[in-house]
Amino acid sequence: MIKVHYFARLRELTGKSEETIDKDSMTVQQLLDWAEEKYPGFGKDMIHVAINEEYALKEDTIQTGDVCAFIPPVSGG
Amino acid sequence: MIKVHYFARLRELTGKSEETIDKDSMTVQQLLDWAEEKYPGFGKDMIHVAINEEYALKEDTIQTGDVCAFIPPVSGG
Amino acid sequence: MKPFEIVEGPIDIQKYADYVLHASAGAVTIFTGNVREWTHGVRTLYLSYEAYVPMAEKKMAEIGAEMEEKWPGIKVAIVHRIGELHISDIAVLIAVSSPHRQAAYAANEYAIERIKEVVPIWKKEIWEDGEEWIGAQKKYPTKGRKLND
Amino acid sequence: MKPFEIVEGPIDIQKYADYVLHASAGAVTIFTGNVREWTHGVRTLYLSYEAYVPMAEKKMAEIGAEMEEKWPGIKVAIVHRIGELHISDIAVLIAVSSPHRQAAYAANEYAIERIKEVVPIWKKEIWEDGEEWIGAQKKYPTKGRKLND
Repeated sequence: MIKVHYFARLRELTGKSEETIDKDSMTVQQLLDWAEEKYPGFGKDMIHVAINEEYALKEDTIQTGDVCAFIPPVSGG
Repeated sequence: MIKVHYFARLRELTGKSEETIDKDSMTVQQLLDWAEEKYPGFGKDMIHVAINEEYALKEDTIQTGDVCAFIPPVSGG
Repeated sequence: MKPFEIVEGPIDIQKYADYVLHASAGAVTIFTGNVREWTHGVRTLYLSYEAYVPMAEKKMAEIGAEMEEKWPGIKVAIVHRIGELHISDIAVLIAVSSPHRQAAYAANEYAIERIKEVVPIWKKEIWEDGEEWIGAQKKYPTKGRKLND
Repeated sequence: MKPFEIVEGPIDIQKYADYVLHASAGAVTIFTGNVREWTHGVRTLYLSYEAYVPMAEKKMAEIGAEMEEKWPGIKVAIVHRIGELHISDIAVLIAVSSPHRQAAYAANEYAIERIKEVVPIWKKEIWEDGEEWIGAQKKYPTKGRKLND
Protein backbone atom coordinates (compact mmCIF):
# COMPACT_ATOMS: atom_id res chain seq x y z
CA MET A 1 0.00 0.00 0.00
CA ILE A 2 1.42 3.33 -1.09
CA LYS A 3 -0.22 6.61 -0.12
CA VAL A 4 -0.12 9.57 -2.49
CA HIS A 5 -1.03 13.23 -1.96
CA TYR A 6 -2.35 15.65 -4.57
CA PHE A 7 -1.98 19.41 -4.31
CA ALA A 8 -3.05 22.54 -6.15
CA ARG A 9 -3.82 21.91 -9.83
CA LEU A 10 -3.44 18.16 -9.35
CA ARG A 11 -5.91 18.14 -6.46
CA GLU A 12 -8.45 19.88 -8.64
CA LEU A 13 -7.70 17.64 -11.65
CA THR A 14 -8.03 14.39 -9.72
CA GLY A 15 -10.82 15.61 -7.50
CA LYS A 16 -9.07 14.27 -4.42
CA SER A 17 -6.40 15.19 -1.89
CA GLU A 18 -5.00 11.72 -1.46
CA GLU A 19 -5.50 8.10 -2.31
CA THR A 20 -3.92 4.72 -1.66
CA ILE A 21 -2.34 2.55 -4.33
CA ASP A 22 -2.45 -1.18 -3.75
CA LYS A 23 1.16 -1.97 -4.61
CA ASP A 24 4.14 -3.19 -2.60
CA SER A 25 6.80 -1.43 -4.62
CA MET A 26 7.20 0.79 -7.66
CA THR A 27 9.66 3.33 -8.98
CA VAL A 28 8.92 7.04 -9.05
CA GLN A 29 8.76 6.82 -12.85
CA GLN A 30 6.19 4.04 -12.61
CA LEU A 31 4.13 6.13 -10.18
CA LEU A 32 4.17 9.07 -12.58
CA ASP A 33 3.20 6.83 -15.50
CA TRP A 34 0.36 5.38 -13.43
CA ALA A 35 -0.92 8.86 -12.60
CA GLU A 36 -0.69 10.11 -16.18
CA GLU A 37 -2.67 7.12 -17.40
CA LYS A 38 -5.32 7.38 -14.71
CA TYR A 39 -5.66 11.18 -14.93
CA PRO A 40 -5.28 12.50 -18.48
CA GLY A 41 -3.56 15.90 -18.46
CA PHE A 42 -1.64 15.09 -15.29
CA GLY A 43 1.52 16.51 -16.86
CA LYS A 44 4.04 14.10 -15.35
CA ASP A 45 7.03 15.71 -17.09
CA MET A 46 6.68 18.84 -14.97
CA ILE A 47 6.01 17.08 -11.68
CA HIS A 48 8.38 16.00 -8.94
CA VAL A 49 7.60 13.27 -6.48
CA ALA A 50 8.38 13.41 -2.79
CA ILE A 51 8.79 10.19 -0.82
CA ASN A 52 8.27 10.67 2.88
CA GLU A 53 8.61 14.46 2.51
CA GLU A 54 11.86 14.37 0.54
CA TYR A 55 12.31 14.99 -3.18
CA ALA A 56 13.00 11.72 -5.03
CA LEU A 57 14.61 10.84 -8.35
CA LYS A 58 12.67 9.07 -11.08
CA GLU A 59 14.66 5.86 -10.55
CA ASP A 60 14.09 5.78 -6.77
CA THR A 61 11.96 2.96 -5.43
CA ILE A 62 8.81 3.48 -3.40
CA GLN A 63 8.03 0.79 -0.84
CA THR A 64 4.80 -0.20 0.80
CA GLY A 65 4.05 2.14 3.69
CA ASP A 66 5.75 5.11 2.05
CA VAL A 67 3.88 8.38 1.83
CA CYS A 68 4.31 10.09 -1.53
CA ALA A 69 3.29 13.45 -2.88
CA PHE A 70 3.12 14.83 -6.39
CA ILE A 71 4.82 18.23 -6.40
CA PRO A 72 3.88 20.44 -9.34
CA PRO A 73 6.05 23.53 -9.90
CA VAL A 74 6.02 25.46 -6.66
CA SER A 75 4.94 29.09 -6.45
CA GLY A 76 5.32 30.13 -2.84
CA GLY A 77 6.69 33.45 -1.74
CA MET B 1 25.92 87.72 14.07
CA ILE B 2 26.56 84.12 13.12
CA LYS B 3 25.16 81.28 15.18
CA VAL B 4 27.10 78.03 15.52
CA HIS B 5 26.08 74.64 16.90
CA TYR B 6 28.35 72.10 18.56
CA PHE B 7 27.58 68.39 18.72
CA ALA B 8 28.96 65.21 20.22
CA ARG B 9 32.70 65.43 20.95
CA LEU B 10 32.74 69.13 20.08
CA ARG B 11 29.88 69.88 22.46
CA GLU B 12 31.82 68.21 25.25
CA LEU B 13 35.11 69.90 24.25
CA THR B 14 33.64 73.40 24.11
CA GLY B 15 31.28 72.87 27.00
CA LYS B 16 28.41 74.37 25.04
CA SER B 17 25.76 73.44 22.47
CA GLU B 18 25.81 76.72 20.62
CA GLU B 19 27.14 80.24 20.65
CA THR B 20 26.95 83.41 18.61
CA ILE B 21 29.89 84.98 16.81
CA ASP B 22 29.84 88.71 16.39
CA LYS B 23 30.78 88.89 12.71
CA ASP B 24 28.95 89.94 9.58
CA SER B 25 30.68 87.61 7.22
CA MET B 26 33.40 84.96 7.16
CA THR B 27 34.36 81.95 5.09
CA VAL B 28 33.93 78.41 6.33
CA GLN B 29 37.72 78.11 6.52
CA GLN B 30 37.86 81.22 8.69
CA LEU B 31 35.18 79.79 10.95
CA LEU B 32 37.17 76.57 11.35
CA ASP B 33 40.36 78.51 12.07
CA TRP B 34 38.51 80.60 14.64
CA ALA B 35 37.21 77.46 16.39
CA GLU B 36 40.59 75.72 16.36
CA GLU B 37 42.22 78.74 17.94
CA LYS B 38 39.53 79.22 20.56
CA TYR B 39 39.22 75.52 21.41
CA PRO B 40 42.54 73.66 21.25
CA GLY B 41 42.06 70.12 20.03
CA PHE B 42 39.03 71.07 17.96
CA GLY B 43 40.39 69.05 15.04
CA LYS B 44 39.24 71.28 12.21
CA ASP B 45 40.73 69.06 9.51
CA MET B 46 38.18 66.32 10.20
CA ILE B 47 35.16 68.58 10.60
CA HIS B 48 32.60 69.69 8.07
CA VAL B 49 30.52 72.81 8.44
CA ALA B 50 26.85 73.09 7.61
CA ILE B 51 25.34 76.44 6.75
CA ASN B 52 21.58 76.56 7.28
CA GLU B 53 21.45 72.75 7.45
CA GLU B 54 23.41 72.12 4.25
CA TYR B 55 27.02 70.95 3.95
CA ALA B 56 29.27 73.78 2.84
CA LEU B 57 32.68 74.01 1.18
CA LYS B 58 35.64 75.62 2.90
CA GLU B 59 35.54 78.56 0.51
CA ASP B 60 31.82 79.23 0.99
CA THR B 61 30.87 82.46 2.71
CA ILE B 62 28.82 82.66 5.86
CA GLN B 63 26.66 85.78 6.25
CA THR B 64 25.17 87.39 9.27
CA GLY B 65 21.99 85.59 10.28
CA ASP B 66 23.19 82.22 9.02
CA VAL B 67 22.98 79.24 11.33
CA CYS B 68 26.08 77.07 11.16
CA ALA B 69 26.95 73.72 12.66
CA PHE B 70 30.24 71.92 13.07
CA ILE B 71 29.78 68.35 11.86
CA PRO B 72 32.41 65.92 13.13
CA PRO B 73 32.52 62.52 11.40
CA VAL B 74 29.04 61.05 11.64
CA SER B 75 28.35 57.67 13.19
CA GLY B 76 24.63 57.09 12.91
CA GLY B 77 23.09 53.78 11.99
CA MET C 1 5.44 29.94 17.30
CA LYS C 2 7.94 27.79 15.47
CA PRO C 3 10.87 29.43 13.68
CA PHE C 4 9.91 27.71 10.42
CA GLU C 5 6.20 27.44 10.06
CA ILE C 6 3.12 27.45 7.88
CA VAL C 7 0.25 29.43 9.37
CA GLU C 8 -3.36 30.01 8.42
CA GLY C 9 -3.89 33.46 9.92
CA PRO C 10 -2.31 36.89 9.68
CA ILE C 11 1.46 37.13 10.16
CA ASP C 12 2.62 39.42 12.97
CA ILE C 13 5.93 41.04 12.01
CA GLN C 14 6.90 41.91 15.57
CA LYS C 15 6.68 38.31 16.74
CA TYR C 16 9.34 37.15 14.29
CA ALA C 17 11.51 40.23 14.80
CA ASP C 18 11.49 39.49 18.53
CA TYR C 19 12.36 35.86 17.92
CA VAL C 20 15.55 36.54 15.95
CA LEU C 21 16.78 39.43 18.10
CA HIS C 22 19.39 38.73 20.79
CA ALA C 23 22.20 40.59 22.57
CA SER C 24 24.82 39.87 19.88
CA ALA C 25 22.60 40.96 16.99
CA GLY C 26 23.48 44.37 15.56
CA ALA C 27 21.18 44.12 12.55
CA VAL C 28 17.83 42.60 11.69
CA THR C 29 16.37 42.34 8.20
CA ILE C 30 12.75 41.47 7.64
CA PHE C 31 11.26 40.70 4.26
CA THR C 32 7.55 40.40 3.66
CA GLY C 33 5.96 39.27 0.41
CA ASN C 34 2.57 40.92 0.18
CA VAL C 35 -0.41 40.38 -2.08
CA ARG C 36 -0.25 42.98 -4.82
CA GLU C 37 -3.38 44.22 -6.51
CA TRP C 38 -1.97 44.97 -9.96
CA THR C 39 0.50 42.85 -11.90
CA HIS C 40 1.30 43.85 -15.46
CA GLY C 41 -2.08 45.51 -15.79
CA VAL C 42 -4.10 42.57 -14.47
CA ARG C 43 -6.04 43.08 -11.27
CA THR C 44 -5.79 40.39 -8.62
CA LEU C 45 -8.89 39.96 -6.46
CA TYR C 46 -7.26 37.60 -4.01
CA LEU C 47 -4.84 34.68 -3.79
CA SER C 48 -5.25 31.21 -2.47
CA TYR C 49 -2.17 29.43 -1.12
CA GLU C 50 -1.88 25.72 -0.48
CA ALA C 51 1.05 23.82 1.05
CA TYR C 52 2.22 20.33 1.74
CA VAL C 53 2.56 21.52 5.29
CA PRO C 54 4.98 19.07 6.98
CA MET C 55 7.31 19.00 3.99
CA ALA C 56 7.11 22.78 3.55
CA GLU C 57 8.11 23.36 7.19
CA LYS C 58 10.91 20.84 6.83
CA LYS C 59 12.21 22.53 3.65
CA MET C 60 12.06 25.97 5.27
CA ALA C 61 14.07 24.64 8.22
CA GLU C 62 16.60 23.21 5.75
CA ILE C 63 16.90 26.61 4.10
CA GLY C 64 17.49 28.10 7.55
CA ALA C 65 20.24 25.57 8.18
CA GLU C 66 21.85 26.34 4.82
CA MET C 67 21.80 30.03 5.72
CA GLU C 68 23.35 29.53 9.14
CA GLU C 69 26.12 27.53 7.53
CA LYS C 70 26.80 30.17 4.87
CA TRP C 71 26.54 33.11 7.29
CA PRO C 72 27.68 31.96 10.74
CA GLY C 73 26.15 33.86 13.63
CA ILE C 74 22.83 34.66 12.01
CA LYS C 75 19.46 33.62 13.43
CA VAL C 76 16.54 32.97 11.10
CA ALA C 77 12.76 32.64 11.11
CA ILE C 78 10.61 31.90 8.05
CA VAL C 79 6.82 31.79 8.01
CA HIS C 80 4.41 31.32 5.11
CA ARG C 81 0.68 31.79 5.28
CA ILE C 82 -1.80 29.59 3.42
CA GLY C 83 -5.48 29.90 2.64
CA GLU C 84 -7.23 32.88 1.13
CA LEU C 85 -5.15 36.07 1.15
CA HIS C 86 -6.33 39.53 0.19
CA ILE C 87 -4.60 42.65 -1.09
CA SER C 88 -1.66 43.70 1.14
CA ASP C 89 -1.81 40.56 3.29
CA ILE C 90 1.60 39.10 4.09
CA ALA C 91 2.11 35.75 2.34
CA VAL C 92 5.67 35.13 3.46
CA LEU C 93 7.98 36.67 6.05
CA ILE C 94 11.71 36.13 6.49
CA ALA C 95 13.48 37.54 9.55
CA VAL C 96 17.25 37.38 9.92
CA SER C 97 19.42 38.77 12.68
CA SER C 98 23.17 39.04 12.43
CA PRO C 99 26.05 40.69 14.25
CA HIS C 100 26.67 42.76 11.08
CA ARG C 101 24.30 44.09 8.49
CA GLN C 102 25.79 42.69 5.28
CA ALA C 103 25.03 39.10 6.27
CA ALA C 104 21.52 40.06 7.36
CA TYR C 105 20.71 41.44 3.91
CA ALA C 106 22.45 38.71 1.91
CA ALA C 107 21.02 35.83 3.91
CA ASN C 108 17.51 37.25 3.75
CA GLU C 109 17.59 37.59 -0.03
CA TYR C 110 19.03 34.08 -0.34
CA ALA C 111 16.09 32.74 1.67
CA ILE C 112 13.36 34.09 -0.59
CA GLU C 113 15.11 32.75 -3.70
CA ARG C 114 15.38 29.28 -2.14
CA ILE C 115 11.79 29.34 -0.91
CA LYS C 116 10.61 29.96 -4.45
CA GLU C 117 12.67 27.02 -5.66
CA VAL C 118 12.08 24.21 -3.21
CA VAL C 119 9.28 24.78 -0.71
CA PRO C 120 6.09 22.89 -1.66
CA ILE C 121 3.66 25.79 -1.62
CA TRP C 122 1.35 26.75 -4.45
CA LYS C 123 -0.43 29.95 -5.29
CA LYS C 124 -3.66 30.37 -7.19
CA GLU C 125 -4.41 33.83 -8.50
CA ILE C 126 -8.04 34.84 -8.71
CA TRP C 127 -8.79 37.67 -11.13
CA GLU C 128 -12.05 39.26 -12.15
CA ASP C 129 -12.23 37.03 -15.21
CA GLY C 130 -10.73 33.77 -14.04
CA GLU C 131 -8.25 31.98 -11.87
CA GLU C 132 -5.13 29.90 -12.30
CA TRP C 133 -2.54 27.98 -10.30
CA ILE C 134 0.76 29.75 -10.77
CA GLY C 135 3.88 27.77 -11.45
CA ALA C 136 6.96 27.69 -13.58
CA GLN C 137 5.69 25.08 -15.99
CA LYS C 138 5.56 25.80 -19.70
CA LYS C 139 1.83 25.31 -19.80
CA TYR C 140 1.21 28.64 -18.10
CA PRO C 141 3.30 31.05 -20.12
CA THR C 142 0.76 33.79 -20.75
CA LYS C 143 -0.37 34.18 -17.19
CA GLY C 144 2.52 32.57 -15.38
CA ARG C 145 3.42 35.46 -13.18
CA LYS C 146 4.91 35.30 -9.72
CA LEU C 147 4.06 37.34 -6.66
CA ASN C 148 7.40 38.97 -6.19
CA ASP C 149 9.16 38.54 -9.45
CA MET D 1 4.69 60.00 12.44
CA LYS D 2 6.80 61.53 9.70
CA PRO D 3 8.36 59.28 7.05
CA PHE D 4 11.83 60.68 7.82
CA GLU D 5 12.21 61.39 11.47
CA ILE D 6 14.38 61.49 14.55
CA VAL D 7 12.64 60.13 17.64
CA GLU D 8 13.51 59.95 21.32
CA GLY D 9 11.56 56.84 22.27
CA PRO D 10 11.33 53.21 21.17
CA ILE D 11 10.81 52.53 17.46
CA ASP D 12 7.70 50.50 16.58
CA ILE D 13 8.43 48.34 13.53
CA GLN D 14 4.78 47.83 12.62
CA LYS D 15 4.12 51.53 12.34
CA TYR D 16 6.68 52.01 9.58
CA ALA D 17 5.77 48.74 7.84
CA ASP D 18 2.19 49.98 7.70
CA TYR D 19 3.26 53.34 6.36
CA VAL D 20 5.12 51.97 3.32
CA LEU D 21 2.60 49.26 2.46
CA HIS D 22 0.03 49.93 -0.25
CA ALA D 23 -1.99 47.99 -2.82
CA SER D 24 0.75 47.97 -5.47
CA ALA D 25 3.48 46.81 -3.08
CA GLY D 26 4.44 43.16 -3.46
CA ALA D 27 7.46 43.30 -1.18
CA VAL D 28 8.52 45.15 1.95
CA THR D 29 12.02 45.13 3.44
CA ILE D 30 12.69 46.40 6.91
CA PHE D 31 16.15 46.90 8.35
CA THR D 32 16.78 47.62 11.99
CA GLY D 33 20.15 48.48 13.45
CA ASN D 34 20.17 47.29 17.05
CA VAL D 35 22.48 47.93 19.96
CA ARG D 36 24.85 44.97 20.19
CA GLU D 37 26.35 43.95 23.49
CA TRP D 38 29.67 42.58 22.25
CA THR D 39 31.88 44.05 19.56
CA HIS D 40 35.27 42.47 18.96
CA GLY D 41 35.37 41.25 22.55
CA VAL D 42 34.47 44.58 24.12
CA ARG D 43 31.25 44.79 26.07
CA THR D 44 28.97 47.75 25.41
CA LEU D 45 26.90 48.89 28.38
CA TYR D 46 24.78 51.32 26.39
CA LEU D 47 24.97 53.88 23.61
CA SER D 48 24.15 57.53 23.51
CA TYR D 49 23.04 59.04 20.21
CA GLU D 50 22.92 62.72 19.41
CA ALA D 51 21.66 64.40 16.23
CA TYR D 52 21.45 67.76 14.58
CA VAL D 53 17.75 67.06 14.35
CA PRO D 54 16.42 69.34 11.60
CA MET D 55 19.39 68.68 9.32
CA ALA D 56 19.29 64.94 10.04
CA GLU D 57 15.63 64.73 9.07
CA LYS D 58 16.32 66.77 5.96
CA LYS D 59 19.22 64.52 4.96
CA MET D 60 17.16 61.38 5.53
CA ALA D 61 14.42 62.80 3.33
CA GLU D 62 17.03 63.54 0.67
CA ILE D 63 18.21 59.94 0.85
CA GLY D 64 14.60 58.85 0.41
CA ALA D 65 14.30 61.06 -2.66
CA GLU D 66 17.53 59.61 -4.10
CA MET D 67 16.13 56.13 -3.57
CA GLU D 68 12.81 56.88 -5.22
CA GLU D 69 14.68 58.24 -8.20
CA LYS D 70 16.95 55.20 -8.49
CA TRP D 71 14.15 52.67 -7.89
CA PRO D 72 10.89 54.10 -9.20
CA GLY D 73 7.76 52.86 -7.49
CA ILE D 74 9.27 52.31 -4.06
CA LYS D 75 8.02 53.97 -0.90
CA VAL D 76 10.41 54.69 1.96
CA ALA D 77 10.47 55.52 5.65
CA ILE D 78 13.59 56.13 7.73
CA VAL D 79 13.67 56.74 11.47
CA HIS D 80 16.60 57.15 13.84
CA ARG D 81 16.39 57.20 17.59
CA ILE D 82 18.52 59.45 19.78
CA GLY D 83 19.26 59.53 23.48
CA GLU D 84 20.35 56.65 25.65
CA LEU D 85 19.89 53.23 24.02
CA HIS D 86 20.37 49.88 25.67
CA ILE D 87 21.20 46.41 24.40
CA SER D 88 18.85 45.29 21.58
CA ASP D 89 17.14 48.67 21.27
CA ILE D 90 16.53 49.75 17.69
CA ALA D 91 18.74 52.72 16.76
CA VAL D 92 17.71 53.00 13.12
CA LEU D 93 14.92 51.53 11.01
CA ILE D 94 14.56 51.62 7.23
CA ALA D 95 11.33 50.41 5.63
CA VAL D 96 10.99 50.10 1.86
CA SER D 97 8.05 48.81 -0.15
CA SER D 98 8.27 47.99 -3.81
CA PRO D 99 6.23 46.23 -6.48
CA HIS D 100 9.09 43.69 -6.77
CA ARG D 101 11.48 42.36 -4.21
CA GLN D 102 14.85 43.10 -5.81
CA ALA D 103 14.36 46.86 -5.56
CA ALA D 104 13.15 46.54 -1.96
CA TYR D 105 16.38 44.83 -0.92
CA ALA D 106 18.73 47.01 -2.97
CA ALA D 107 17.15 50.30 -1.97
CA ASN D 108 17.11 49.36 1.70
CA GLU D 109 20.81 48.50 1.72
CA TYR D 110 21.59 51.70 -0.17
CA ALA D 111 19.78 53.68 2.53
CA ILE D 112 21.85 52.44 5.45
CA GLU D 113 25.11 53.08 3.58
CA ARG D 114 24.04 56.65 2.82
CA ILE D 115 22.81 57.26 6.37
CA LYS D 116 26.23 56.32 7.69
CA GLU D 117 27.84 58.77 5.27
CA VAL D 118 25.79 61.93 5.42
CA VAL D 119 23.25 62.10 8.24
CA PRO D 120 24.45 64.26 11.16
CA ILE D 121 24.02 61.73 13.95
CA TRP D 122 26.71 60.71 16.41
CA LYS D 123 27.10 57.72 18.61
CA LYS D 124 28.93 57.48 21.89
CA GLU D 125 29.73 54.01 23.15
CA ILE D 126 29.83 53.51 26.87
CA TRP D 127 31.82 50.50 28.05
CA GLU D 128 32.64 49.24 31.51
CA ASP D 129 35.98 51.04 31.44
CA GLY D 130 35.25 54.17 29.48
CA GLU D 131 33.34 55.91 26.74
CA GLU D 132 34.04 57.45 23.38
CA TRP D 133 32.34 59.26 20.53
CA ILE D 134 32.54 57.00 17.51
CA GLY D 135 33.48 58.42 14.16
CA ALA D 136 35.58 57.79 11.13
CA GLN D 137 38.32 60.20 12.08
CA LYS D 138 41.91 59.03 12.32
CA LYS D 139 42.10 60.02 15.96
CA TYR D 140 40.01 57.08 17.06
CA PRO D 141 41.67 54.14 15.34
CA THR D 142 41.95 51.74 18.22
CA LYS D 143 38.40 51.99 19.39
CA GLY D 144 36.78 53.39 16.27
CA ARG D 145 34.16 50.72 15.80
CA LYS D 146 30.75 51.17 14.27
CA LEU D 147 27.44 49.70 15.31
CA ASN D 148 26.74 47.69 12.19
CA ASP D 149 30.04 47.47 10.44
